[in-house]
Amino acid sequence: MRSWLTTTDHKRIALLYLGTMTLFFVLGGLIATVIRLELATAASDLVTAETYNRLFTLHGVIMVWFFLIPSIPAFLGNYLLPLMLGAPDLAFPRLNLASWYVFVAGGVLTLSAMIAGGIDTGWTFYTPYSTTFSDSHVVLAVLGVFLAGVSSVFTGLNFIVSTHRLRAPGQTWMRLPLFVWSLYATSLILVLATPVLAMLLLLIAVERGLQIGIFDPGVGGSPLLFQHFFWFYSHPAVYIMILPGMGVVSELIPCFSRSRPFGYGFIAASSLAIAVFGFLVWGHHMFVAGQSYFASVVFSFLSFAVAVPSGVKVFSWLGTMRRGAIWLTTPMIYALGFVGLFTIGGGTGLALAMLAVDVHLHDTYFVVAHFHTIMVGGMLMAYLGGLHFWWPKISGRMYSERWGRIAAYLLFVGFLLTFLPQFVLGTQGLPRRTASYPEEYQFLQSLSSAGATILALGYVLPGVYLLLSLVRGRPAGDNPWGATGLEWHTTSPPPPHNFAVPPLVLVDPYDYPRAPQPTAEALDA
Amino acid sequence: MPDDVREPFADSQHQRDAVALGMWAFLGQEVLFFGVLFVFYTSLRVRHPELFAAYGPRLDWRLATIMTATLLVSSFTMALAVRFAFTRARRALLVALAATMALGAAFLAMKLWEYAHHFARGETPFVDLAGNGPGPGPHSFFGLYFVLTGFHALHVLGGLVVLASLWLVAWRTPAARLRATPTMAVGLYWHFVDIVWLFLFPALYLAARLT
Amino acid sequence: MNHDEHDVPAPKLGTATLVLLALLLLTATTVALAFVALAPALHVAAAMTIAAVKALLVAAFFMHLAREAAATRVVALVSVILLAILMLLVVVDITHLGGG
Amino acid sequence: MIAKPFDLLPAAASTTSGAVDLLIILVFSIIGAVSLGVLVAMVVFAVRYRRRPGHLTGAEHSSGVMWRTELLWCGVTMVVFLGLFLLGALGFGRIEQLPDDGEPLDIGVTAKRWMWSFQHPNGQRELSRLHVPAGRVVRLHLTSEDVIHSFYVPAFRLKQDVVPGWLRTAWFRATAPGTYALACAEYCGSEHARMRADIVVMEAHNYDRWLAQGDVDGPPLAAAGRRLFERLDCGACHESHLRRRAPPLEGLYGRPVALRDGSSVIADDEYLRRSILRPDADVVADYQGDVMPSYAGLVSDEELLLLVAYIRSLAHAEGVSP
Repeated sequence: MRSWLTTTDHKRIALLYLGTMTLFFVLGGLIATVIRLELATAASDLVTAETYNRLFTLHGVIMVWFFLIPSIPAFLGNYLLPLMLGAPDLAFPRLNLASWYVFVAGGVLTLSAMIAGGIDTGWTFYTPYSTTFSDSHVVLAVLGVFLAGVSSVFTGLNFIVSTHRLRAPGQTWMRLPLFVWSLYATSLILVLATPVLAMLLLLIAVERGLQIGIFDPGVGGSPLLFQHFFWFYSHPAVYIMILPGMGVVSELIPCFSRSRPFGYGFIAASSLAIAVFGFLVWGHHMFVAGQSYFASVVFSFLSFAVAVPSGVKVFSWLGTMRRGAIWLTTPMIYALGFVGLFTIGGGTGLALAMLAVDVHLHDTYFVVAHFHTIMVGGMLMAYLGGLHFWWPKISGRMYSERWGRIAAYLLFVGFLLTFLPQFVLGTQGLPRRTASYPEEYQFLQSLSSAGATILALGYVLPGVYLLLSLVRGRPAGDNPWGATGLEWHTTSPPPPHNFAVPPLVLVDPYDYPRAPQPTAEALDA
Repeated sequence: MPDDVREPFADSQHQRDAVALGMWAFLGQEVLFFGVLFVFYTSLRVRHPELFAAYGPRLDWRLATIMTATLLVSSFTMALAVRFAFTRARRALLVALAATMALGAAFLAMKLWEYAHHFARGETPFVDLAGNGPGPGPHSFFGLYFVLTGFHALHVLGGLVVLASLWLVAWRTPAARLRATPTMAVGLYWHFVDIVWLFLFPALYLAARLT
Repeated sequence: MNHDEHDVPAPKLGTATLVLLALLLLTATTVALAFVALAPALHVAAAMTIAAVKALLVAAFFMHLAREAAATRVVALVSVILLAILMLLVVVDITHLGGG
Repeated sequence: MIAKPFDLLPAAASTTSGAVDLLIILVFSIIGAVSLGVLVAMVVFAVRYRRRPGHLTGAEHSSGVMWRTELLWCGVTMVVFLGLFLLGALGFGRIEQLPDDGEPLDIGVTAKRWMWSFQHPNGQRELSRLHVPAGRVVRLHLTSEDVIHSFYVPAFRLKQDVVPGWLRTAWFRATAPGTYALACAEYCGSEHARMRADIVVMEAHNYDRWLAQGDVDGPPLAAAGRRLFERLDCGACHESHLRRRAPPLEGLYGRPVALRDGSSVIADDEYLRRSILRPDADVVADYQGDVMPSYAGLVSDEELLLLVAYIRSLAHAEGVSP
């Protein structure tokens, strides 16, 4: 046990992150099910309005900062980046362990805020409600999220330095796997956006704790200034959540189409473009908040510009599949689910970027459905796809393919039934974050709650058969999927220093025409 | 003799470059961390310029000039310390680090004296926030002043703690096995904290004259 | 490996002293300038340029940025550009409608 | 109200709703087409190019084809997005721009934690219910007394955040009589979900009759503003012809004002409010006297509404020569 808590091996730290994040995901998921049960009926009959407000706030805080942001970078990224770079470990192993401890400290603080009575400000902490009018444990939760931010900055630092300084001999930038490209773009955002959130959270604590007027309008402060700062972090933060998912899908689709990625340079460049443009569009959250007309038009234009690289990625994935040899394994089903639902999520984002349309749809269930489509439909599918794809490499064992496919299809259907009704609720004008709602929205809400139960079941399945595979799964061998990444050239699970002899990279990372045939077929359950 | 090389690096130069890149990425992040405070300053200044005209002169620009000079000299001694670390001049390193710490401590002492002075004159940032605040006033300006200089002072304090631990390690390690890279990293951090003050100084202390 | 000049990331005593004197001189100028009657915009511009020059001096010489690898310089530059973007757009919003 | 659960949009009931609905239908159909196209393409590829004995590896992509197709869909997406952006921005301009035909009906809206209170020009106050005539432009003067709320009427496709400390204006022109739901769209605390009100749109003549026999408990807005103007003795500077020591207020509202720093600004609600709270913010160009003391903290948001209403009522009085 002590060796695990003081390890500097990036693989063990990744597994520590996996365990902690899964606990937070389960907690966030349970809160979500209670919210959906409450919303199945029009009145606040399961929980009171105050409790409901605390529930949706905690669901937001836990899911955003303690699951979505760290999920792929801190688990898959920590485990795979050194392997994909042919390096024994990340640049600063001890900083990596420190990031996990800070993450756990942040989690403990946030949980203690929850136990002490929870917070009811929404994960956005809008002022002057959060600083002056809320009577919940804001300072405690704010410090918890601050520590989670610090932890993600440490991870970002590690990835940037490792990608620059620890690439294998012969591995030029254009020979990097696309997953490494997306991790690099993500860590640029992690390092450059999180400090704005960190300072903002401290300012909330200073204003609320020490009674120093900063954002309170009554004292010359400006709530809109708070919103500028919050969204300057939070929009790049949604790209922190989605870019690694795109990186995973850019690994899965070539592997299971048995062909090179279509437009490698375009996909890599679009990751960087999304990271850079992501910093310029935050104002589209404030179209109706009283932002000047001039600023709103500029932000609307830039928001459309940032959608172009995302479009390039989706079409490039389709190009990869064209005339490939498609092999519908569980990771591939999750990848295709990602592509489909990310297109819907991205499209509804465009609707919200249109100024006139946003006036009607802002702060309604349409927005709730939009970001859940991208987070649950996109990001979570990619995370599960990556989890199944690299599970043999991490555990050395194969999971049951049949159960994997059942869970994937179940999640896809459950997702559609849960969130498509919410799009219609939004256009009909139901504001978000409402504990009770008028009668006429009852039908669609109960439909959505039914879908949520399927989703909850769908998430339990992978937990079961993946853990079972640790005991009953067949040994997977070094390269069950016949993939071409450096991580498949070493044993599963890899030895402590990853490679017996540091690999030499002479060819591009997706040489599928000459890649070894997958051995997984013979192992099929 | 180069530093002893840690796990993933080929040689000490490779390791030094990596630490430099990591440190600069960390300082890039700090630029935005303090950047929020400077945007807050600009927002208050654009929306309530009369506050700066009214309460700017209350800040003692003479003391601030001395504090700026103190920090600049401490940056100078820190740069020398980094040079001595890499050339293994252990005694000179100890002296340079001690000088840097002394100047940093002097800066903090002046800062605390200034705070006490403001508190004594009732120029405090605290305000009754029961939602019906009395509108922008002295507490807004001094709120800005205390938050900006407060976060900077905390960073100076943090720097002093790290410098002290660096000094102890240098004291206990024979020149042969002394690692220079940590001194470089601490040096970068210390210079950055000085740069933040270079912008804080005109913004706050000369603000009154700038309206 | 001898300690050739290349791998010591700090200025020599001579350059360091020169840089320190320049910094102290610039501090004196910015204080003196503050008492000259100028239009407010000019005052702010002068103060900020002097502060920027001092910051560049510290970064280039004391922090050895002048001879660092390209990637390091890019990271430093990007963070300053992002801060400028945030500052610019917040100020534009405030002046247009008093919103920010 | 929503007749059937599957109606995509609530019945349009304001002049700008029609244009917004068209944009919504347009962008939804584009999203639908692209998403369907992607789903169909994936299914077709998965079946047609499925991996089977004899077809185990994918074909190579020629770089010429790759470059052309990548640049093609970059171009296509840019053009489509530019179009959507322009339509959105133009529509937004129309929503922001107050139509200038006829005299708008000015309603003071105050959002307080968990209720909406309205004030008609004649001083009539209403709580959680607002009567307005159909076919006439209603201009809303929105203030909040505590946290950020949001004035959202789905039927009018209208939403405007109400930020404490700032005076926001919004407008609508209802087309069909009826009762339309108003909801608070910005989370504002425990009763946020119940912070709703009804906008009752009536025929013009019914509205006049309702207004006449309605219990006019408060004196007309402008008259109340006048009394406050006198109580605060604003006239001492702004009005007396002999000791004129302040810019005249007659004929001021809505006209451009030249400022001392060379710029000029329209004398709208926000300008008047800012000048009362912070007189030195926009000092009038040709005015030499010392600047008026700030009234921040002395005048509540409600009273500011009354003062602004009074100055607005002076818009048509001929200016007394300074």
